[in-house]
Amino acid sequence: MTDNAGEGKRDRAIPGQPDMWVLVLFEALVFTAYFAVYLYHRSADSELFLRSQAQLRPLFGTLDTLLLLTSSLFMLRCAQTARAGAHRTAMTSAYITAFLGVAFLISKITEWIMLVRGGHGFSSNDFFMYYFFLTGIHLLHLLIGFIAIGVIVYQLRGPARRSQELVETCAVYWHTVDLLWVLIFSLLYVVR
Amino acid sequence: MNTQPNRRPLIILLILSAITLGYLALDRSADSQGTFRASSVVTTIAILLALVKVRFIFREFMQVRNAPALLCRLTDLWVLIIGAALLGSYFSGLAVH
Amino acid sequence: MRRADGELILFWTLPALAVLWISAFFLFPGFVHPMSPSMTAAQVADFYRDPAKLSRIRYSMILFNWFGVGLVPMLTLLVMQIKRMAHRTPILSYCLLGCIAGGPTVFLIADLFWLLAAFAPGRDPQLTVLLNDLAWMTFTTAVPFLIGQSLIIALAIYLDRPDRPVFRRWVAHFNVVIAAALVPAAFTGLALSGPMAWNGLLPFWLKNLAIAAWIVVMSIVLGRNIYRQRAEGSARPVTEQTVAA
Amino acid sequence: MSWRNNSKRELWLAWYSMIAFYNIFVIVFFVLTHAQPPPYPYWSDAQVVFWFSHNRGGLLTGFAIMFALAGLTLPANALIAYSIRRMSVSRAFAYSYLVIYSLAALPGMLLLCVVLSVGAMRPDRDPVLIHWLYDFAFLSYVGTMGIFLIGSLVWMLAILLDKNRVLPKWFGYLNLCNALTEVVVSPAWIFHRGVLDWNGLISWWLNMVVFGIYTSAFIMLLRNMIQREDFGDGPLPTHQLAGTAR
Repeated sequence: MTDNAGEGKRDRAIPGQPDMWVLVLFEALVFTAYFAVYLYHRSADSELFLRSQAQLRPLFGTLDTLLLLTSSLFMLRCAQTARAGAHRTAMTSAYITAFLGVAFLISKITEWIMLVRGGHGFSSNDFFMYYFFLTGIHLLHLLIGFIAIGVIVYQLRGPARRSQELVETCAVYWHTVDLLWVLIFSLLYVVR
Repeated sequence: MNTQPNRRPLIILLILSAITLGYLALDRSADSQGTFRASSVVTTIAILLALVKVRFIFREFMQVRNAPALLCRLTDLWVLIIGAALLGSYFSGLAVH
Repeated sequence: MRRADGELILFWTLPALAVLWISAFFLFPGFVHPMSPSMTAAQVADFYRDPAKLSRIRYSMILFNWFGVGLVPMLTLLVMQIKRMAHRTPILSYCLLGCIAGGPTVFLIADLFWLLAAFAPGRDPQLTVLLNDLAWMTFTTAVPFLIGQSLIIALAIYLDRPDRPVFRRWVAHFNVVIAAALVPAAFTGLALSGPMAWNGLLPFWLKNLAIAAWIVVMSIVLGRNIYRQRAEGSARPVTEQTVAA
Repeated sequence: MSWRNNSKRELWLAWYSMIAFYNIFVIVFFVLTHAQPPPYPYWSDAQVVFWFSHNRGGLLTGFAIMFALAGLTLPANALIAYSIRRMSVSRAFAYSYLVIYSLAALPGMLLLCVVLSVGAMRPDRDPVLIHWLYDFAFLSYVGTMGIFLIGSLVWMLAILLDKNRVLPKWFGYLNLCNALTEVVVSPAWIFHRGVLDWNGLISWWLNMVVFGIYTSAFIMLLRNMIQREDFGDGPLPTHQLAGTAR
């Protein structure tokens, strides 16, 4: 497989530490297992799941997805501009990513509060158990993602400690949060 | 740096957003007047579209496109594994119940 | 040179602990003639309801509570001795530190159950039996950390330099014997009467005598070491020491 | 190989203790006592009493073995604490790990052993009380999350910050995966049935798979670490009054 001429040899490298990819692929498998259990269980009681699913607001889910996808775009910008040496621009992108992440966080918590007010809590029924479990464990990953952004900003700030590898490692983590949400969104909000 | 590599992610984002919005239309086709109806077709399409998005994220956002072939294959394999597990569990659930 | 100040003070808390320990042991009416696990619920309830016994149970267990934690400084002094031995890694002193955290905690939980049973002896006898069982089982089977610490001390001594040992060889052999004497207590759940029951010969008398012997013997060798090391320390020129924490 | 002159003997002893402990753990918990995989949280009093009487011998023997040998966890934890001490991070990491895991044995294992032994001891006890013991045992065992959560995070942080490359970074990240399973198990305190209860498909089975991978990984990595260790053949450190540089 030969490279197209425009991209240098440098680009053939694994983005970030290869070690982070172990985490990414491992967590992807763990989540796949959660999803498989959920989908299998879903068809056991599809009536209840559909009825409960109707209580969700698809707009929240869609908005969350768009927020995270856009944040991923800015995270990519951040990694690319950092590589090009434009650290100030990269930092701005990192801040925008974090801002979009916070927007997601607020949207998610608002949705939770509305559901709980409506009488749908973690232990209300099986659907909401899965709903709160999956969104909750995903939100935990997002919070860890903020630490990753913090590491990126810390790296970009000091000229002495700039490590492109670490920036890309954290970026890979952030995209994983996005990737998992895309799956969760379609499994909780869209499937019928 | 020319503008070429910068426009590409934006296009990807637009595609991904379009798929996301497309979900809403997909659901509308299955539901009748606010009552949700079970539909294997919708479920299958939703899972497949999610996998397409996942592959886009791997390839473009996570820059696997430019990574060594091994990582490309590995992430593709993962998309297949996730797809097989999701569809497999869904349909085996349907078959059992 | 960093002087090992204060070790002697910690060491000389031992007589006070010994007083606590002996008085608590004889004060608790369930130890001198250890309570049998085959007592009926009514008998156990009566044991805690007897006003004369009740106050002895409470006061003795309060004393035991102090005693259990009071041993920690003495055990830590043993860690300091292991740190002096000729080992390449701190693993054995880490192990002993772990024992020190675990042992007294288990003992405290047993103490807690006894005190709970005695707090409201008017409870349903079934509940009193339950708390009494939990107390005795926790107390009797609380040997893993004790076995662990004896074996770790023994191992540490065996791996020390033979020409200038911190502890003599026989201390290691002694610790192995103690560890072996503690093992039967782990199996006390299997018997409600006889020599293996929690009031029997092996889990009660042998185990507690072994613990008593261990505390006495280890205190003596520890005290001798501390005094000897202080004497060596004051005799040694200061420049010889390179100290790192 | 001369035992006396093997400079890594303390490390190897600790490593073999670790292997021994996990083997004994599997035999006691999975084979003898049937405490793992855990029985169901939604059982009635009668079912719980039957479980105790059915497993009586195994429970009492198995946990007796555990009481005698649980001390083997200490060298295992000490070895991990030592791995952290070898890293270019503050000693605070190693000490935190050591303290956290020394306490872990109690709620994470020994309480279950004592409480189930008490339950098995008297089959004629009031079934309500036996059921209480049963809940106590399994919830304390499965629901001791904080210790393993924080412990894994301490180890993770040490590995990721380390510049001596004592353990690979991917294992640092794997610690995060293990820590997350401890979050996943916490709903066991809420649910009596389903995939998140104390023997649930997600909160127990899946977590057990992750824990198994994690444990095998660190057993192998610690072995590699010991093999790489180079103490040389120099003389052993001599006595120093004020403690040595170790």
